[in-house]
Parts: sequence; C-alpha cells; structure tokens
Amino acid sequence: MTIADISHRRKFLKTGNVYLPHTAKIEKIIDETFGERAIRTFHFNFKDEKLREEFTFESGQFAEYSVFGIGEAPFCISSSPTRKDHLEFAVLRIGKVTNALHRLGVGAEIGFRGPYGNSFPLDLLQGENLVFVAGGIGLAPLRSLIWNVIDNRDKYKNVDIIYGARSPSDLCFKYDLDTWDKDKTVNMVTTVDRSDESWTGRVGFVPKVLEEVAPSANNAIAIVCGPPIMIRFTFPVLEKLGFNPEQMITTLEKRMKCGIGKCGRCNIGNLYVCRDGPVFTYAQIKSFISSEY
Amino acid sequence: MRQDSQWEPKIVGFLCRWCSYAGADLAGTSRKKYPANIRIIKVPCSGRVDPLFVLKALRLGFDGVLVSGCHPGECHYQTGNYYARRRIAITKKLLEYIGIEPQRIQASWVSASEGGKFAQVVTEVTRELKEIGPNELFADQK
Amino acid sequence: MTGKKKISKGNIERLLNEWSQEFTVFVPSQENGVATLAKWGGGDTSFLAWYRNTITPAKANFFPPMEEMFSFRKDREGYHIELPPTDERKQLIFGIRPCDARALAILDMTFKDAYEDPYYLSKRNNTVLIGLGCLNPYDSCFCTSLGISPAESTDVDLMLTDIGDQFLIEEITQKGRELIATASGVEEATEADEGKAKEVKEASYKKVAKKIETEDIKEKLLPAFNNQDYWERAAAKCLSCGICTFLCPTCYCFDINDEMVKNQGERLRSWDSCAFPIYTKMPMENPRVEKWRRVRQRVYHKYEFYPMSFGVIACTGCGRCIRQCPVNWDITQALNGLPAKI
Amino acid sequence: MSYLPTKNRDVEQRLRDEAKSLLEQGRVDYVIGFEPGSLKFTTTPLITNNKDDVDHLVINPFIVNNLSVYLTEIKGRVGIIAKGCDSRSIISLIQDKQVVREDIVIMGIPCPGLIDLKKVERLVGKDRDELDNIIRDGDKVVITVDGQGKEYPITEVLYDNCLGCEFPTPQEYDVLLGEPAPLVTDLTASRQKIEMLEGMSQQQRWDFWKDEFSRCIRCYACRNICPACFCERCFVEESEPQWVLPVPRWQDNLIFQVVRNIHVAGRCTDCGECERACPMNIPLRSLARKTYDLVDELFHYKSGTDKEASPLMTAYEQAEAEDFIR
Repeated sequence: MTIADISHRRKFLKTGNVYLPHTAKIEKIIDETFGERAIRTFHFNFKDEKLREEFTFESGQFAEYSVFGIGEAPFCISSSPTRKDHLEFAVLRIGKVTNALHRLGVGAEIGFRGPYGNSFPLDLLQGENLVFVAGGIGLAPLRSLIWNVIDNRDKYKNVDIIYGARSPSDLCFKYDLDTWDKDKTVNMVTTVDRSDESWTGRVGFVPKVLEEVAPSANNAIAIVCGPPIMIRFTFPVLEKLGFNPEQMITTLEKRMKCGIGKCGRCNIGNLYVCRDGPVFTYAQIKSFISSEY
Repeated sequence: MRQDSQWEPKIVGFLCRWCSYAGADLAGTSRKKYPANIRIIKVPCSGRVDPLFVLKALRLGFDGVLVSGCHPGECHYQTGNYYARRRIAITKKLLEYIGIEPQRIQASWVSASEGGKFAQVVTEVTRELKEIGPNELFADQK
Repeated sequence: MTGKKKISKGNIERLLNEWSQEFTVFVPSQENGVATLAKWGGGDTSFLAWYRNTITPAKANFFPPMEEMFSFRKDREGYHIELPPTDERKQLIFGIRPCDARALAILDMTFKDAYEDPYYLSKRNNTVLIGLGCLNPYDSCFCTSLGISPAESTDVDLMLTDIGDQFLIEEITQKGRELIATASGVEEATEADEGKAKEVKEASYKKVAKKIETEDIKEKLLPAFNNQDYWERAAAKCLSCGICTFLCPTCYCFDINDEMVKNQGERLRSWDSCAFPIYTKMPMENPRVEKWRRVRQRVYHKYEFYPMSFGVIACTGCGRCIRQCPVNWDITQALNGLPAKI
Repeated sequence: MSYLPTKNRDVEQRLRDEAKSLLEQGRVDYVIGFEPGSLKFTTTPLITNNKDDVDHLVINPFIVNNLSVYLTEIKGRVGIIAKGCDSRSIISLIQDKQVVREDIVIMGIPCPGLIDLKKVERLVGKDRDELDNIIRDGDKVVITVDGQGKEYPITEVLYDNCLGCEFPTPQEYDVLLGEPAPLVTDLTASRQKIEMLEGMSQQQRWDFWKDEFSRCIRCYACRNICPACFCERCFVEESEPQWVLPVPRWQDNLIFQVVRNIHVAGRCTDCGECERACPMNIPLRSLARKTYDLVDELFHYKSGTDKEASPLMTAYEQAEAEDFIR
C-alpha cells in the first residue's frame, strides 16, 4: 500500500482576507510540563457562535495563533475533529509568541486563523496497522489523529503508540497516556531517555525502543513526529523494520510565518511545509531532507 | 514649539542603584521638593545604560532622558561610570548632529548623600525641557 | 494604415496630465539620486532621456517594503480588528520595462496560488501598466536568455516603442485599447513607423550581451544541489545582505510583525530575505545557518523550485542583483559555472 | 582591461607571486584579494585556497571592498590584501580580539585613493557601462567616452573618504607592495556634506535625516559590509525584547543607524563602504565620518592605529569630556 503523494490534498478556505484572524477565548489551560521550557495545552473556542458550529478541520492541520501586539505563530490543532465541544493546541515556551501565550490566563483572547495545510490521509489509513512514533511535544499533532482513530476504532487494525520524552517530568498528555494504556485495543509503549526514582517504565531513546518493539511492516503505516534529531534516527530504524518510504508519514516542523505558502520561508526543496504539508511521506522529502533539513 | 501651559514634560531617569538611586531616596526621605516629572528606572550602574535605551525612550515619547551615576572614582564597580561617561558623550553629540535637541539627553553625577543635588538636577532638567516643549520627534507614523 | 497608433514625445506630458485625472500616475524619477517610480507631479518628462531602469522594481508598487495588514484595538469586550482603508483611486505606471512587467506576471502566480493575497491583488487589479521598450540595456542585463525581449512585452496594457521623436503604441489588452482610444495627441502610425519600431526592437535585442543557457543549466542544477564544495566557493564572498532579494522583481518573501502601544496596535508586513540567517531560524535549530546554503537557496528557488511548482523560471534577467551587489556577486557566473553532470 | 599605467603592472605581478608562495608553502589556508568583476570598472573579492586562482589578483583604482570583513568569518590562517583603511580595520579587529595577528599575513598596498563611479557618472553624464575606459595617472584621470578621451583632476572623482584619508599607507603589514603613493587629499571636500549638515538648524537636520531614512529598505548592506560590525546577532534581530522592529519605517531605520554608528565608534576607519553599498543613496558616511571625528575630538582616538591599545569603549582617561554632566 503506497501513498504516492499526499501533498495535493490542499484544503482551501473560502475567499476574503486570508490573513484576518478570528478572535477566540481561552477556556482552559493544562500544564503538561513545568520548568524553563514548559509546555501548556490551551483549550479554546471562537467568540463568534456561528463560527463555532461551522468550523471544521482534519487531524494534522495547523493554524496560526495570534497574541495581538506580539505576533503570530503556527501550532497544530491537537484535539480531534471528532470532539466538537472545544479546540486545543499545545505550546512549548521558547520564543516571543510562545512566551506571550504562556503569560495568558483563562478568558484571555487570542487570534486564530486556519485550518491550514493538508492532513493525515484518514481514508488511506483505514484497514491498516498504525504505528505512532512520537517524541516530546511531537505527540501533540499525532494526538489529534490518535483520538480520531480511537473514536472510530473499528475502521483500523492494530494501533501501536511509541512515545518518549527526555525525562518522566517531560512526558506530555500524561492523562491520555494512561487512558491509552488501559485501552486493550492499543499497544501503548512509553519510554524516557533519562529515568529518575519516580519512573518504573521503560528507559531508552525512542528509535531504540521502536527497534525493540519491532512492529511488523506489512499492511502498516508509521506516523512519526518529534524533534528533528529523533526523526532523523527513526526513519532508518523503520526502513530496517521493512517499512518503505511510502509507508512512513511525518508532520514536519519548519519555520513557518504566513501558513499559506506566500512568505517563502518554510520550503524544503520546492515543497512549502505549510502549503504542501505539513504532512509528508518520507518518500517526498527524502531527496532534499538530508541536505536541506 | 506649541506650548500649552499645563503640559508637563515626561522624563525617564536611569539611576545607578549604588549612588543616584540612593540619592533620590534621600531626597524623598528628607522631604526635598522637586517636580514629579521623572520616572525612575534603577540600573545596577550608569555603565549599564545602552544608547538604545536613550533612543527607545525618546521613540516611546519621553521628553527627556536622565542618566545619573556615581561621581568618578566612587563607582561601586570602579570604572562603570567612566565607561558611561564616554558612551553618553558620544551618544549626546551624535544625537545633536542627527537633530535631537541636546536638552533631551541629560547626565549627572549624584552620590548617595546628595539628596539635595538630585532634587536640584530634576528641577533644572524639567525647566529646560519645559522651555523646548514636548518631544514630537518620532511623532508622525508615515 | 497599420491599425497601430503613435504619439510624439512632446505630447507625453499632456497625456500624463490627462491620465492623472483618473489615475495616480507613477513615472520614473531620480529624486535623491535614486531611480525609483514616483508620483507624477505634472512636471517635466526629462526622464525619457536618462531613464534606463529603476533601482527598486515596480513590484514595490504592489508589494511595498512595508504595509499595514490590519489594525486592532482592545477594549472591555476584547479585540476589534479593522482593515486599513484601501486606496480606491486607480494606479497607472508609465514606463515599466518588459523584465519588470514579466516579473509581475511571475509574482501573480504565487500570490494567487491556493489562497489569494488580498493586499497584492487588490493593487494589481487596480493598476494599468504602460510598458516602455528598452533602447539601452545595461551590461548586467540578461533578459534575452529568459525569453524576454527588451523592447517587447505582452504583460502590459499598452506597449510603447521609441522610434526617434515619437513612440509607437501597441494595444496589448482591452483596458489599454480603451485607454488610448480617448487619449489626445495620438495619431495613426504609418508602415514606416512600424518598420522603424521593428528595427529598434532588433537592435536593442542584440545589445543584451550577458547570456545564460537555461536548458544547459536545467540539467546541471539538481545534480549540483548537494555539491557543497561548489556552493561554498560560490558563496564565499557573499555578505548575506538583502540587496539582491529586495531589489529583485520576482522575490516575494515577507515577514509579519505586530506592534502595539497601550491598547492600539497594527500588524505589518515587510520585505524579508532568504539571505538573512534569522530567516529560517527556529528555536531549536536553523537549517540554513551556513551561508552557502542560503546562497544556494536563492539560486535554486528561482531556477529549480519555482519551475517545479509553477513551470516558469522566477527570474527575468533585469540584472539588478548584479548591478547593486556590494561585492559584485553575479548569478550568471554561478549558473554558467555549474559543474557538468558527472 | 587594466586601468593603470604600465609602471604599476609590476606591483600586480609581485602580489600574485607573493600570494602564490603563501599558498604553496602552506603559510596560509586562504588568500583574500580582488579579481576583475563581471561588470565594467568593478572588482570583486576573491577568496580562495587554490593557488592557480591567484593569477586573477589585480590592483587598480576600483578595489573598493574592505576585505577585513571576511576575517571574522573565515576559519584558519589567511593572507589578505589591505589598503590603508583596510589595515586599520584589521588592527581594530585585533584590538577587539576578533582576529589573531599571527593568523594573518597582511599584503599591504599603499593606496593612492579610489575612483568613485557615481562621481564619474555625474561628471561625464553617462552611466558607467557606457564609458569606454577610465585610466588614472598620478593626480590626473583620463575618461574615454565614445572613443573620446578627456582629462580631469583626480580629486573630482576620488571617493569622499579617500579625499580625507590620513593613513594611505597600511599601518600594519607583513609585506608592502609598491612605494607610498603621493597623497592627493582635500579635507574640506571630504567633509563638505558634514559641514553642510553642521550648518543647519536642529529641526532642519532632523527633517534631513528623517527624509533620508524614510528611503531605507533595511537591506542591511551597510551593516554586513562593515568590518566593525561583527556581532553574532545584531540588536535589530533581537525579538525578546524587540527594541527595534525589523520594519523599514523611518523611525526604526533612524534608531538602527544611530545605534549602529555608536556601536562602531572607535572601530570605524572611514573606509566609506557603508555609503557605497547603500542602494538607496543614503549619505551614511556623513554619519560614520561624523562619529569618527567625534571620537577623535572627544577622546583623541584614531580607530585602528594602535594594535596594543584597548578598544575605545573599554578604556577611559581620568579627566575627559564631561562638560555636559551636571
């Protein structure tokens, strides 16, 4: 089963000024991790009622979130489209906009424009074994797809989730990890690079653990997301396990600004991550990935 | 220069915490009268003041900038105020050349015991700024 | 009669004044020693003598160095967003060169692809282009290698060719035809005028000395993408400044920044350049921190990636990046010097 | 096309031999010099470790770049061609500990002053690519247009900074190529723009700079070509806090230029490259040279003349300029 080229699945918005954000209110904030590079999940909803009903998106798409007066930054929508009551996105505190987002409290107003980019090809994933490989905050984009899959569990065969983080306190979405662990139909494998006394689970880098779990490659698709260093070591492992480049999907993190393929900075070769991605097969970006990525 | 009578100049004062800030404190505790136009920013040393602070303050609409530190030789870090002196000298001369009124950049040495002098410096600076009117240098957007 | 029209150079001033009733007319001007397009003040048409090409391309009228995207105001109910007032008055650019006109057609592709860019397109649809053929291309021009003739263009509404003390006028679009129909001082062109124009066009075509072989380059480009040694040598003298990209008529990269004072602010779009290191800087890493990667990106985006996405080379050979580069980095040398396919 | 009378050709040959031997003996990893440019009357920097490239090295009145800008970027030992102002920039980089003297072999060129093509274009009324030839000989220059040669005094076409040059012969060198040239200077012409500005009122000067900087498109050529600007990340690229927006608004452009000039005070050697590189014809040298003169006037400090001296802003005299301090 090969996915030739999923970049032609561009999602278009109706016309009108595509740069104008809608205003949205933050309804809930969850601290995923603490410390200098803390990660927070924001639950939010549009202020405009009509928009709340009409708004649709697909797992894997991202949006541009504005803190007015500070700037705009792209983050994936980490909640699943199957759950309509609110939307979620996760932010790692590292730069100007992310710091501003982390200073916001519940009830604060942000800008939202999107959804942009293509999405995970659900129709092509149906009837397949799914292997999710995620690292750190890389679980956020996959989380939307995982919940989407679990809410339509019968359409998919086995589901393996291999998720790792630097240390136990760096694990994100712990509440989801527990739920998926208890779920019989999901093989949840959590690992940490460096353990501490509170940790009783697996220890090891995600690529190594993936090799140990060794999910079978036939009728399987691997969906990978995490820091660039992890992605670079995961693809070779998957190839060793028998996955060919068309069976490997990733959602890339690149410096994006406009989110709609105009401002020019998120290109990998001739592909714009925001317009032709962010979801790519390894086959598409393999030629440029080594030298450009 | 338009000058309606109730206009009051807004001054930002970068005061070195060891001397001038203490001097300003002393002026307050000893009930010295001086105009309330100054907004004080405490800096570890007058040598910490970057020309960028001066220009950013003028850009945001302050009418004057005062940099005040310890007298030469009394700096807590020995040489901070000497470096500050060179930096402010060049900044002031270059900004004059660019076309910013010289009165908008002021500097003073005020030691921790000179509460009176601090009050007098602020009074003089306020008077000079009142003469040249509000800072409309960076006003128009286009 | 040939159906074509002509106008004497003497009547150009009257024509521009006439057009200024309806349009905001832009003409080449040398204010402050920089050739740019400036508003026509009804003054002299001396630019017809010295004008060869502007420093900042006509793209700046549609995609300016800085423009406000929208402003926002915060009050108790929250944020209110407001679009800036659009200038309803139509624009007319007199004297755009064929290379800049083709460049606008190339930019249209990106600004219309997938999502329409309202700022660029509103100005673009609101502007009439009056092309003016080149008689005297620079030694840095290489438009003929990109299939562009210095004195002919189909990307404008009217095309003027200098035939001595008159201009031959070719109506390219309906908009142009209507415009010239009502213009004063326009006469019918004779066979001789048209012959003269043909001569002028061929002469100026031959004057373009610099050449690149786009077919040959097409084959050498992809194999040379990973040739780090070649690109390190080519990039060694580059200073990573923004001149070549900002002054390039087909460069469209931009940055978006917010500014807010108290509770009133705006979002601004401004030119950005792939030559700047922070252009691709991400918090964790920067894929193009080495200078050779950035120089390579500029060449490949124009001669490899844009053709892959839109089927056309994003360069019109206007030569600005060569003329204005402070270290004389010449893109034609980098392209012609590509190692042969191994 | 050589723009020099025959007697200067042997200097070029000595330079090529010198550079070749440096590379052959492995005393340097790279040689930085000038080779003929791709357009008329231009030269372009040549940075090479290949000894055959040195045959392209040239010396003529158009070797305008200050090559020391590359020293902070190239790793390893470097042989560099340096005019008077370039060698002072190297000394200034040594003072700032950006470059180690032992890692550089300086091939000094006594500089007779360089020809400003903008001045030639204004003088002759033709663009540079329409001229046939420009040949300098001592204090005269012959400009040939449409086959017709015309002679002008050299001071009409030299760069403003060359007219005000104090150290045409390099201060620091390992080998000096050619004898010190007769210095043709005209200080008043060199400071003419600055004096005009000093004559204006405060409001007039402010309006002047406001207009100039409203043309700036923030291409940063002035900063990137300046050897004194060697910061890893410039203050205009800071986003937390965002002191200056990277948006070409005149207010932000002005703050950028003024603070940049204060940062390079005591490092700028008036090589004039910032003004030459600016595509929008903004008189940046009227700012840089003024700062240069201020530093000289206030602290009797001439940038890049003393390798051992500590940089301007890291030193002080007991008693110096403080008339403005209350």
